[in-house]
Amino acid sequence: MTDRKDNIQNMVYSGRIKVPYLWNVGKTGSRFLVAIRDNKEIWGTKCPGCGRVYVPPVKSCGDCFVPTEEWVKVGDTGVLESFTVVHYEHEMQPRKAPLAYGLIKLDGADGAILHLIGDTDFAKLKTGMKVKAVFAEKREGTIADIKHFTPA
Amino acid sequence: MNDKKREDVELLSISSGEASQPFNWSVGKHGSLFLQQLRDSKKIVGIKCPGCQRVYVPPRPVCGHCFKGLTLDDIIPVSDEGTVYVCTIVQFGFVDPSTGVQRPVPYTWAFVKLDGADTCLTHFLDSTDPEKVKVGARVKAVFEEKRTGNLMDIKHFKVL
Amino acid sequence: MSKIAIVGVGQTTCTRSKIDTFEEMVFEAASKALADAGAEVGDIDNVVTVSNDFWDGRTISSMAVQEAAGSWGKDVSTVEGDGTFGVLYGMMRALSGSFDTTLVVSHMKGSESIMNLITNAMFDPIYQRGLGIDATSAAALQARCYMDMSGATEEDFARVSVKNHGNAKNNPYAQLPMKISVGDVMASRKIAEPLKLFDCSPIGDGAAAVVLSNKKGLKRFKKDPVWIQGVAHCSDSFTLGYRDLAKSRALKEAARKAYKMAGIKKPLKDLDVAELYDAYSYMELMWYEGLGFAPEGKGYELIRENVTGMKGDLPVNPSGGVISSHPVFVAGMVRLIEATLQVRGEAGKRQVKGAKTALAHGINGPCGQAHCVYVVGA
Amino acid sequence: MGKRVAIVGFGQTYQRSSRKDVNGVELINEAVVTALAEAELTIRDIDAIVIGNMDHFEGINYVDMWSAEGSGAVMKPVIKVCTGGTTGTTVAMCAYYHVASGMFDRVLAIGWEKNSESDTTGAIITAFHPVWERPTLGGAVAGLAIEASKYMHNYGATERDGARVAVRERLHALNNPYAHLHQEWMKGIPPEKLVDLIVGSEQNAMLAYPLRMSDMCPRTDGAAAVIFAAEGKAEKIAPVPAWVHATANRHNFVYAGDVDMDRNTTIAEAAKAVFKKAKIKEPLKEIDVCELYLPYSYAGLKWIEDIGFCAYGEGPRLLWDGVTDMDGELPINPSGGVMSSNAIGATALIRVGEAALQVMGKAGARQVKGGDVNFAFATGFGGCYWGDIMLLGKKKPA
Repeated sequence: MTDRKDNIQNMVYSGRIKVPYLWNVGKTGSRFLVAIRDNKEIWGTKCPGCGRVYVPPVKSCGDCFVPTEEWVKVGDTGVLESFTVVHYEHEMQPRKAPLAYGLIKLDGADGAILHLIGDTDFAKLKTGMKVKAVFAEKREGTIADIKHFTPA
Repeated sequence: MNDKKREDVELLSISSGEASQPFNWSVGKHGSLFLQQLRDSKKIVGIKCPGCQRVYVPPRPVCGHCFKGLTLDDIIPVSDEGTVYVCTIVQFGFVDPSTGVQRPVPYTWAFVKLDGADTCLTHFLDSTDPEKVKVGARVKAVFEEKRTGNLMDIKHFKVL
Repeated sequence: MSKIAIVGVGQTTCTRSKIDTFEEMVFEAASKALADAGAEVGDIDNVVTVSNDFWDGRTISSMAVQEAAGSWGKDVSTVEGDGTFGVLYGMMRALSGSFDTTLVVSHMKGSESIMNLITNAMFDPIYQRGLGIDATSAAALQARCYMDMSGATEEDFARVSVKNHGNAKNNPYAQLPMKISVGDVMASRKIAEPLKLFDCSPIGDGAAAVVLSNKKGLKRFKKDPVWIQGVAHCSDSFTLGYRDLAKSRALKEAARKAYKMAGIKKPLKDLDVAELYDAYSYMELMWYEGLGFAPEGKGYELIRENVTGMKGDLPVNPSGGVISSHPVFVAGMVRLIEATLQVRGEAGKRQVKGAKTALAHGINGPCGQAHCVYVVGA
Repeated sequence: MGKRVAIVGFGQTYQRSSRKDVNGVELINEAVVTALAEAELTIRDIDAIVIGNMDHFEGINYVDMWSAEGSGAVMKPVIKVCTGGTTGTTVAMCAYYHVASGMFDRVLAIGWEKNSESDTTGAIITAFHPVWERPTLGGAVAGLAIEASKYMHNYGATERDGARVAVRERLHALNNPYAHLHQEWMKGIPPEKLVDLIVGSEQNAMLAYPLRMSDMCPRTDGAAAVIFAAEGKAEKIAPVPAWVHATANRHNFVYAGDVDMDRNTTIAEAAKAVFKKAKIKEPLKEIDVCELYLPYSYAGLKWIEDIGFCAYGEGPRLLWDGVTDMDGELPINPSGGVMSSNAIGATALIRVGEAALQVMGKAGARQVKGGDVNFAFATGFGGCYWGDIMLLGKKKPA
């Protein structure tokens, strides 16, 4: 078989994994998403231990390990704690590059929420600047019901 | 949000939609030689471990029993006829993870021990007749007319 | 606690795209590690493999490599995390009394998948994934948090890239040896601001293996042992906005425990060389601080003053680091292998003269959520 | 060298077909909080965490990182171990070695799965080789059906024999509030009659000959957590700790077509290793109860032969003689087993946890032998016909 062996070309098998998923949001997260969808309101949960307000809400505090049952309404404005302008494109991205992500600490929350930044000149973005949530016209109970955040 | 509304909150879920992960798996030289033999000359090859003498189909680069690397020189032809070691008729529907859609059923899935091999090739049989597809049945490979260098260049194994 | 020795190490070259299958890469690395130890597979009592289902495109990714890892008829397990975590588990098994020797292997073929899609799946499917975030865009957010906290500049990040790519020229296994300038890095293509092309590691293909032994097993091997004097791992919280991205408290904790075990008091003085997981240039500066090489917010001083250069007080990543070759999940194990070679005096052109005590570091999760720190010595 | 290790706590969620009310992290937290409460510990008492699942079942990569806030891993050492169906026992073994190594005193092992969130068969197929196996494989059902047909061919076992195993599992599940399947209608009907009803039932669809719906495990959402502790600590936490006497596994096969379908060689080899370590000569006599990972009915006939509870081909006799029923000499799966609940990443860990409950005398309505359990034997199954075993006992190991 030597002849065959010498001109053996390595083959590449192109395939994919496509398993359909339907992730349960759970009761806590559903309340959060429903409030955005139905009332354009952003709610978080407050930890009875450390007192931190979590947005998106958590059912229990990862640091104190106690249930967080108290609901707190937070603002739809906040401070841009960090941001990046992404220049590459991949199919999982919801919009064309360049696109910007930000970590936004909403007024009344103790940590930041990750989201897109839009409707602005990315060159003008600065950490510490005030930003405001822009809600999507058509809201379907996903994190995309907040279209993005934009300088306030 | 009043308390009542909180209690009977609608439970949402998030869909992965059309998301999938594409891969380009390297078949490796051993496997490539097997697939090229199928495609170019409708022949099936295995690989014989010089240590334990086992003949593996499909050929692979390592013999696990001997922890020995196998070279392309160890590749030998095996027959396109063999015996059904085990088989079953799949009758329930499920999503094929390679396509994301339901795979057609029923179909017969069999471990075929080709003459000259010590391990089995897993493949389809041509029949779903419980009287014909059973342990010990003799089968022969049926090759596709148009072959692309894929395991499915063997259309199925025909029960003799 | 009694000690575990590294008695054999093996690594494949790291390249962008290998023909070899997972099996072939693992067999190469495992065979090299056994040969390095002067041992046969029969001298191995149990095996730990390291891989990841998403990266390999295979659920139970370890199934592909059992035979190549020499695990036939042996007790075996699989860690899905950086190779440093795999070695840690292999070490536990050799300490348990059930086994005297462990072979740990890890493999990665980043070239077969799309890194951004795979790492997007590392984020929460309800609140984060749909936004299209991935390892690089998340890292960029962290880089900016770190700059704000420390005053480090993009030029400082560039200096790390210049140093490590330069060091890689002395490492035959490295994927991307380059002689570049700070200007080259600054001028390289914008990826995710503030990160540019040369701030990011090249995802590649590679495999590595390590042979571990307790005192009882040592007589089976010809190689002089390199002892694991200290090791510890720790994870921070997951949610980016609720983790202090600018400071790695998890690394501080892991380092504290590892140093305590190893009796390291002043890391900058007591250590002779360090191999860190710099998946992105800025990370190396953050890890300096987490590992106590520099005070919080002052990591950039070490790179500006060339303290971590080959001729500095504490050379960091003589191998070129992860920014020069990044087979994910393998990269941390390679850090440990490089640290071992340094202590043995077998690091060739990248050898730090007279290195006796070396540190190796691995990370796991987005923005270095979890860390594993090793101190090894002869 | 090496510390003695015992299980001191076990917590599980109620195993259900779908838990829409919680996401994965919250489900994991439920099990962890339950286990801690059971052992009267807080998360601060835990030195390290081990977690596992099957990545493509929930489409969650890096589960150890993603779940940190729910698992209790924040600012703690955490490791992810995954080996498919055996993940649960793999997690348990990893936690065991954490403690046995002397590096950690109290370690939390977590397994979980939300099968309701995807197509389980589709996800299982991705465990096999993309070029050689995925195009034709019919998931676990087909992969097990071939073994069943081979066993029937070799030993003349019948569909009634298989059904007898299913009947035992479902009857036992009625005693377990955590079990997913509760087939109340079976209550009070003798096993022989139930077998007739099941084998003759029109609704009992054929999935892949010889396996019908009744021969398979369900798809389940659930999580479980087990706490391992070192000698010296364990006795203080639990009045009756379940000591780990031996554990072993074999994950030999890489290619499905290589698997020996005549005998389950991996579980047989692992059993030999475990019995040797624990000096067990007559398994049927010396072992008091089993929690076996039996994903489908015929495994309950064949694998008990491979483990060494009886000679080849004698499995059916053990079943029909009632030896493996609650009041038999060797009760198997008092919990109802995998055929009554299968949250895959949690399943094998639940076997270990249930075995521990039997030793600790805390199994409630499913407790066997009035709590007089010296040895409990738990197994895991998965991958390419891989086998895992953990043997627990009431006495401290020598």
